[in-house]
Amino acid sequence: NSEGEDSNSQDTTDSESAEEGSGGSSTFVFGRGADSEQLDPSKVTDGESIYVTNQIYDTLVRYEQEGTEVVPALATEWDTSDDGLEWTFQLRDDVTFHDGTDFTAEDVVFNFERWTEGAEYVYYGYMFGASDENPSGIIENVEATGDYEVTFTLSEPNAPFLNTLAMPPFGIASPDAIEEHGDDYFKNPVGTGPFIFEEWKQDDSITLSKNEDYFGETAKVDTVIFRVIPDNGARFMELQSGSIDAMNGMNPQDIQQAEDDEALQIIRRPSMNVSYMAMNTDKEGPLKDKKVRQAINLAIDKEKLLSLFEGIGKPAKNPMPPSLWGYNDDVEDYGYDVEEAKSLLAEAGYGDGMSITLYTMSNPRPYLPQPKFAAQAIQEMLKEVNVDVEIVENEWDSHLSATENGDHDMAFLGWTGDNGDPDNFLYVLLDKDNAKKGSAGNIAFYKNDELHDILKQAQTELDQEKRVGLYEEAQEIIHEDAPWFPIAHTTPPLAVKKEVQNYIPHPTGSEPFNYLELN
Amino acid sequence: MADHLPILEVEDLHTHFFTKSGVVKAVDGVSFSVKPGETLGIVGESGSGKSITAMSIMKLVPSPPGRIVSGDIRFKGESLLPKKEKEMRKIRGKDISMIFQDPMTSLNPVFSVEKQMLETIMTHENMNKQQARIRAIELLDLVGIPDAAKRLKNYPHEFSGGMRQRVMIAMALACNPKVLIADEPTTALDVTIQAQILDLLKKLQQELGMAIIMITHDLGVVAEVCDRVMVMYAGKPVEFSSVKELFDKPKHPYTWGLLSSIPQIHNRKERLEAIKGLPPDLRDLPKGCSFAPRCSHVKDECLIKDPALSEDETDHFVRCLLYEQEEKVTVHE
Amino acid sequence: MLNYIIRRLVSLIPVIIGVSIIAFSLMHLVPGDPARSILGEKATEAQLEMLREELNLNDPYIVQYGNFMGKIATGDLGDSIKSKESVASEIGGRLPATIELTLFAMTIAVVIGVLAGVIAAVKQYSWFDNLSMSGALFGVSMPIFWLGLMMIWLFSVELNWLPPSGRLSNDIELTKITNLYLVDSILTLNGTAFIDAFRHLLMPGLALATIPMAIIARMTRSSMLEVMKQDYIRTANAKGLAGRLVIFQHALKNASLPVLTVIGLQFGFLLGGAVLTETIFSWPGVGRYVVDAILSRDYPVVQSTILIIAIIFVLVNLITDILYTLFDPRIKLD
Amino acid sequence: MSELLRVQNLKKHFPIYKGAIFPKQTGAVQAVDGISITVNQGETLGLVGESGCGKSTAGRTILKLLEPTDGKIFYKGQDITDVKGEELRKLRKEMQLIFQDPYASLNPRKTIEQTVTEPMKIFGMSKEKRQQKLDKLLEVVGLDSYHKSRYPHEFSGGQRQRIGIARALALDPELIICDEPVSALDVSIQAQVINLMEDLQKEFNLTYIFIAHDLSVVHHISDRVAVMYLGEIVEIGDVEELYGNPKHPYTKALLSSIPEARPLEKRERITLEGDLPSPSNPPQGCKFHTRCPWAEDICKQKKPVLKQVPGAEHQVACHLVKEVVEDTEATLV
Amino acid sequence: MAAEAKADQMDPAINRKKNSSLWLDSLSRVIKSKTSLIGLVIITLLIVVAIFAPQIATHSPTDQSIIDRYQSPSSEHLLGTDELGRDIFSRIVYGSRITIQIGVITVGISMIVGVFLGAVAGFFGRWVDQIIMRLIDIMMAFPSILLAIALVAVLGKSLTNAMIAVGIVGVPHFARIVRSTVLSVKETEYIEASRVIGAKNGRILFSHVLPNCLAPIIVQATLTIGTAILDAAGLSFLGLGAQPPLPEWGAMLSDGRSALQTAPWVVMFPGFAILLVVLGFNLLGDGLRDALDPRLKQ
Ligand SMILES: Nc1ncnc2c1ncn2[C@@H]1O[C@H](COP(=O)(O)OP(=O)(O)OP(=O)(O)O)[C@@H](O)[C@H]1O
Ligand SMILES: Nc1ncnc2c1ncn2[C@@H]1O[C@H](COP(=O)(O)OP(=O)(O)OP(=O)(O)O)[C@@H](O)[C@H]1O
Ligand SMILES: [Mg+2]
Ligand SMILES: [Mg+2]
Repeated sequence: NSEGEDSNSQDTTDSESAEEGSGGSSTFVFGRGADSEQLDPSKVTDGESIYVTNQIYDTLVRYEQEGTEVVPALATEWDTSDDGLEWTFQLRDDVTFHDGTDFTAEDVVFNFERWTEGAEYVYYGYMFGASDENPSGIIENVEATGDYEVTFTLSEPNAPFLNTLAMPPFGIASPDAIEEHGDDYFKNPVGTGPFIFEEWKQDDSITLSKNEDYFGETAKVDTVIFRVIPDNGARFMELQSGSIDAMNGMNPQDIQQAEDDEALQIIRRPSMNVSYMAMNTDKEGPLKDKKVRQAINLAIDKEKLLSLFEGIGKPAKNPMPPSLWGYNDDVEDYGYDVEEAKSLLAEAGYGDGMSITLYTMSNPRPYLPQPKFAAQAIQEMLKEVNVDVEIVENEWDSHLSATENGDHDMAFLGWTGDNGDPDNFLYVLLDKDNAKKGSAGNIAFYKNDELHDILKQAQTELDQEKRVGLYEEAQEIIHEDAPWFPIAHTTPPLAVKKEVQNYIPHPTGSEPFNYLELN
Repeated sequence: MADHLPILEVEDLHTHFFTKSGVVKAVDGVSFSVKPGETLGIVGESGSGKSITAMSIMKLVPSPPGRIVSGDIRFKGESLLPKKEKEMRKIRGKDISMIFQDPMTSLNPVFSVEKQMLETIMTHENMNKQQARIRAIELLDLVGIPDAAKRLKNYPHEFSGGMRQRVMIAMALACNPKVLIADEPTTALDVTIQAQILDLLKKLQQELGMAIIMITHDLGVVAEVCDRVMVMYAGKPVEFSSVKELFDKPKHPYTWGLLSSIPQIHNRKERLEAIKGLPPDLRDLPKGCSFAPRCSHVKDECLIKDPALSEDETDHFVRCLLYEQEEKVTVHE
Repeated sequence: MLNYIIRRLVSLIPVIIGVSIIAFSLMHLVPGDPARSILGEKATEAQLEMLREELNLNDPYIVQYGNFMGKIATGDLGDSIKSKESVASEIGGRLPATIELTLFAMTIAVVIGVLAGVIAAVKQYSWFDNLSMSGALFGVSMPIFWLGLMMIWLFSVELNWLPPSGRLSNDIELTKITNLYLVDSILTLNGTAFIDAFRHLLMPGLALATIPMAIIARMTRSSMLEVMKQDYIRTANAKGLAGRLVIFQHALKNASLPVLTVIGLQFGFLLGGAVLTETIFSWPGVGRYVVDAILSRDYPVVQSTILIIAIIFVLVNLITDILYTLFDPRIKLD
Repeated sequence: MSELLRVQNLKKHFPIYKGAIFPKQTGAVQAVDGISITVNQGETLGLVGESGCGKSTAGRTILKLLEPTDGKIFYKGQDITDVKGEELRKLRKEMQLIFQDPYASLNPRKTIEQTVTEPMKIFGMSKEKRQQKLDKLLEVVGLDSYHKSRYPHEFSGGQRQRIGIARALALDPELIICDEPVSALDVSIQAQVINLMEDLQKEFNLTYIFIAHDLSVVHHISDRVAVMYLGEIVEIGDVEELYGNPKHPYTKALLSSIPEARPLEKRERITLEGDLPSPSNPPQGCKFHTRCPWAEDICKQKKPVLKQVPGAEHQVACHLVKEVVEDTEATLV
Repeated sequence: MAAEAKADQMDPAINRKKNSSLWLDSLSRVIKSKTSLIGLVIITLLIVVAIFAPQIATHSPTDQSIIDRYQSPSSEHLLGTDELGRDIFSRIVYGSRITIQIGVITVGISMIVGVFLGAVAGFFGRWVDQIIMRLIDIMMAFPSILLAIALVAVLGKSLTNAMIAVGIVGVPHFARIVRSTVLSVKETEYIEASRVIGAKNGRILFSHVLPNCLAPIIVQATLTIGTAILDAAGLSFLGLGAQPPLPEWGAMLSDGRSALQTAPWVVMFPGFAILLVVLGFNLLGDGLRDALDPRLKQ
């Protein structure tokens, strides 16, 4: 059934593009390490899926091109009540979905209601606090208050609400297409975005074509192909040989080579992430002791460690990136001091040494390009202070389950901001609310009531100034308690052919391709 | 006999194997000839060089490590040794054919009898497939395989041992060879089947008139089918005479030994007179006469001097010092 | 014959049931939570529990196995936990790539292996024999993942002759019929695509072929030497058949019997070796897919894929057995 | 002479199975199909017949290496058909077996000493005694005692057969079943072994069942001879009586088929047509009727039983005995 | 009679070889063959390197110098340095210990289990044989490396588990070889002979059958060490085997992979070491096969 359709569409696209190929049409091939999981953004959490859906869907509002300021998209303007509980959006009236149907307020309602239907709409649940008992979370009601007007009613004020709506998972999909394709919708995405979905070859490539009728900036390239080349080195070779135009996920050691290459340029994604080594404060063992955690912070030569990043990372001292408002630059990092570390350990009673585990993921992450090497480097450095580290390497999924479950003593992880709000870092990663075994975002299992109060207060506070103060204070507390060894804020490099112009990387990790041009 | 010229002559043939552990003198000075219509027997114990002699005639000695070192082999007066492999292939199977000891393994198990017969015929005769098939059926009839046309389609494993040997013979006769070398053709068969095959060979020779070289270790077989016989020991002929002569007046002590060590039904002995010891290692032959260490008439001289092949007036040759001395003695008298 | 094949197929049933039990239980012994891997880092415990219910992951194993087999019996391989796609269609999409790679490798291995083996045997102790058999020894000792990397380094990095990954360049258009690109390009008379697909296939194919090729060459040689000693070869020579006929018909047909068995077994090696080769050459096939699935505990995918790979392997061996009977008339079929 | 062994209507059938998963018995190879013999103390009973007629199976079944399908075995008057375990092991002391293949019958990884002393060890003989006995045995079979630390591959076939004999003698048995002990040996060596076996028989008062397909050897060594055909005994009698006055057509054919080393004696040969039928599907009636030149209707229907030939130690199983005897007496010597 | 028999001593073959046992004889044949001698030399070298690793290595195998990462071969670092600035030569030298460990343990597992199963199946036959052989069939239905991967996934990633997995995967090969050898040995006349002299099952199995299966077992073991090292390295390459900082060759290769363009030596040398060692075992295995039993062909 759907198989047949697929192969039909393959045939036509192939022959079509063959003709175009000779007629001078432009194709932009983006190489990446893994395939998308699904093309329904509301159901996925992986960056590779978002990368593609970002081209196909629009959200009500979106981030500006280079930062996380919110600008109009499907909604032209918006309004909020004084108590912050009611939000009204005016929508564009000139938008059609890729399947030809018109976009109206009812469609927005349809999408939001759909996202409350089950656990698989992960981001909705996560951002709006939905659960089994309360499937719609803090959004009490969504209503079409006009053909092109939609009103949200919240159960409590939510400072990041607007920013959240700009997140790609909340892209508006065509209700007709969702009904038509049913369970197969995720591989037949229909949105309003600058590119139209054409074809998906699992684990190989996804092809999109330009949406001529796009309401915003029409794309400059006719076709975009996302190609999967799992090995970083191989992907880079493909780029060098010219069969792809751009790639992410470089091996750090290839950066120099790319910079030396006449035909290539390195573009660095602005940093909105953090990588860290969490120390399990909840597990019986040395790491329960603050002194030990501080000692470990002191015993690792961060500068040396970062040389593994080949210049794509800056050392981190706080759990949130400096590009975000609320960053506390006054915090002074621990610095590298083996002697001090030793004496702290001795004070804590571990002068004779101790053994702990370090859990690491096997795959590179944007904020931690070669986790295995970093783990080994730390292992070696901690040997200096008599700390014996056993490295436990796991595939990404297993790493997540293991660390959320608190199996580890220490574990690598990182976070890329979703919406440009400090809450998205501090509360998610270090609040005691998120330190539940089995589903922890706070894998240090760090529980500090004082911090909790501050973060809770910041969530409902609508005054920006006050929020800044609260978050700065929070960072100081965290620094002192040292539940983490913060590693780096990276600027993940993209290697792009010189003839690609106007490739502007977005801090959230993916960007629409309608601005870029090929010479 | 119509033709007195020998069809095949072997002269002072030496075939050696150059192995890592030494030179095996498998055939070491063999001479004989056969005439058309005649059956020559070659007898000897296992390892005495009978098969290698035959393989040398076909120039099929496995090489390396084997090589014909010296001597001459002449077919119809023409030496085979200088012939190229290609020319030899024309002779093999056409002028000189061969059948082997073990009919169970001598036919290719994965091809039908038809294919194996036809390829032989078509290699040597200018026949198309149809003609060749007719010839093959004719041959199978000749060797007494009933329902030949049908059996042609069968594979070797569908035949019994005796039948397979008949197929082998049919194949060997396909191109009317002048010489047929039969290397222990009945050793692997039961007595009743052996009798069938020996009768068949005799009958065929009478009908077709080729020369047969019959290799065997069974003196009984020699007595049944051969005209003349050569006894080999350790690569050398030790006695060579007509069959009648050999059984009546065996000369060489080895031949005596052979004859008296087989139990015979018509003449039940209380005790067999065994030849003591074992055949020698061909890589390391004893000095003097090779048989000397096992000989019951050994003299000191035998351990030093290797006797030459002597001849008496009745075409009876023997390689033994006993006779060289006898002659000397007679000369003296 | 048909009877024989049916009988052999029936006798495979217990094996396949055993394989399915192993495939099923292996995955359930793996520590970790499949629900987590579906919902990802941002899911809540409640969401996870809901999903577990949905996927029947809380049922007893026996019930889960029953469901699994019941579905398989109706041809339904289930849906991938991770991608939600039906496993059948995912495997269907990747299988041609693996089949093309393994068939290509097997062809290289058989053609070169058999040829080298025959020549080496016929010219025993010649320079060719020595060279090819030393080569074969290196071949059987080869870590193919290393060989693959070295090939990439040499032919892609240093010399820039061959593409380091993928099946086809982006700018090459090819109408897919069988999804075996070489075949498709021939069917559509697409020369550029053929060359491009061939260039992509060459390195992974060679890397994968190395070990089977070496094994086949060694096997062919020793089997030929064995056969050349046989009486029937002596007979064939004594009949005056042409030398090439003796070698390529009489000897090779007999020698090919054990080689055939080895080829069947090597197919299993190829399917396994594809795991490494596909990883190194970014080949979008089943091998990489199943490893990824194992590592992310995508139960339905692993169970079905392993089952399918095992069945393919068992069937290939069945086919070699059947070929064997065709080659060797001595084997009675009933 | 006293009776040592009596076998009554002994049968051994090997079932044939079909089906890969649920094997079903579809038939049986009737290797031994009801033989009855008695063997007296100190005598040699020869057992002859063509390949596959069940000689070895009979020998092994008597030794209880194979479970008899039917029939009874009495040893020294005691029914041993169903003895098992320890009792059977004790019995082994008395009955031994010598094998055909001197190469396969010795464990290549054991020295001669180990091989020969193993049976003594099993039956708990002290080390000292074992050594003494070993030396004695080696001397008896004609091997030097310095051979004892060597391995089988360092010996020739004849020597290996001697080792096998030494092992058989180690437990001072009374009955030895010799399964073609000389068939694999060269003529000259064969005689040595036959002589040795005869000497040993005298020295230790042994009883032999001597299995062979070589009629001359059986003739030489046996006191009485039984002729087997397709699992049955067709004729049995005193050796001279049976060879001199064979009654059964099969025996006659066998005897006339032996090629004898007497070139001048031209004999009339009874040639049998065809091959041995398959023991899994033997002919009805007299099993020999398919090959018998004199077969009549009755032979196809009724199975003949062994009947006494008057005036001699001689039994034969043939419907036509009288007529046949008259017919061929003139032609057979 | 005695005189007649004693003439056998004339057999020259006997007089030439004095106190040679079958095993010594085989050994001398192994040494005489050039190829297996090379194999023996390689393996001896491996063992020597493993024993004297601290003396041979120029650096510590784990000491890092991140600043000196990816240095090309030089007199200071004979084979260059890796991603963390460790000396590749020294890591390879210490890695030989792990390689030996892998070879011995995996083959030990395969051999003990396989020989036991094969011997029991072959010797007792009937339903025991049926059950064991069906199990073996089932195991053989999986491509071995795939089964090994799945097993490691169950057991958890570690060198030990990788060795166990590879060991288990090798079981069927031993079981089959041993079973078929037992079957053929069981049918030989010397086994029948030991029945005739009253030997019991246990004695027959341990004293006659198994010693005669030893040759194929030894050959198989030698050859399997080669494949086991390859498979274990393959698992480590996929990240399923040895964990850092163990200098296991497959893992080294895997870690070096990301720098294939800039620092090919990181991949090149460990792989070459694997090739060489596996080659050594294969050479020796071939030689042993020829020496122990020329008829034994796989
Ligand atoms: N390929 C070979 N390499 C080395 N020696 C060989 C080879 N073939 C044969 N010989 C030796 O040549 C000698 C003669 O062998 P041949 O086959 O002619 O003996 P035979 O008389 O035919 O014996 P049999 O009766 O056993 O067939 C033997 O000692 C044998 O060992
Ligand atoms: N274990 C067995 N299973 C099935 N059939 C068998 C078995 N052993 C022997 N036979 C069959 O029984 C028949 C008699 O065999 P046996 O070995 O007793 O014959 P034989 O007279 O000793 O022959 P030979 O002279 O060849 O040694 C043969 O057809 C043989 O195939
Ligand atoms: Mg011969
Ligand atoms: Mg027998």
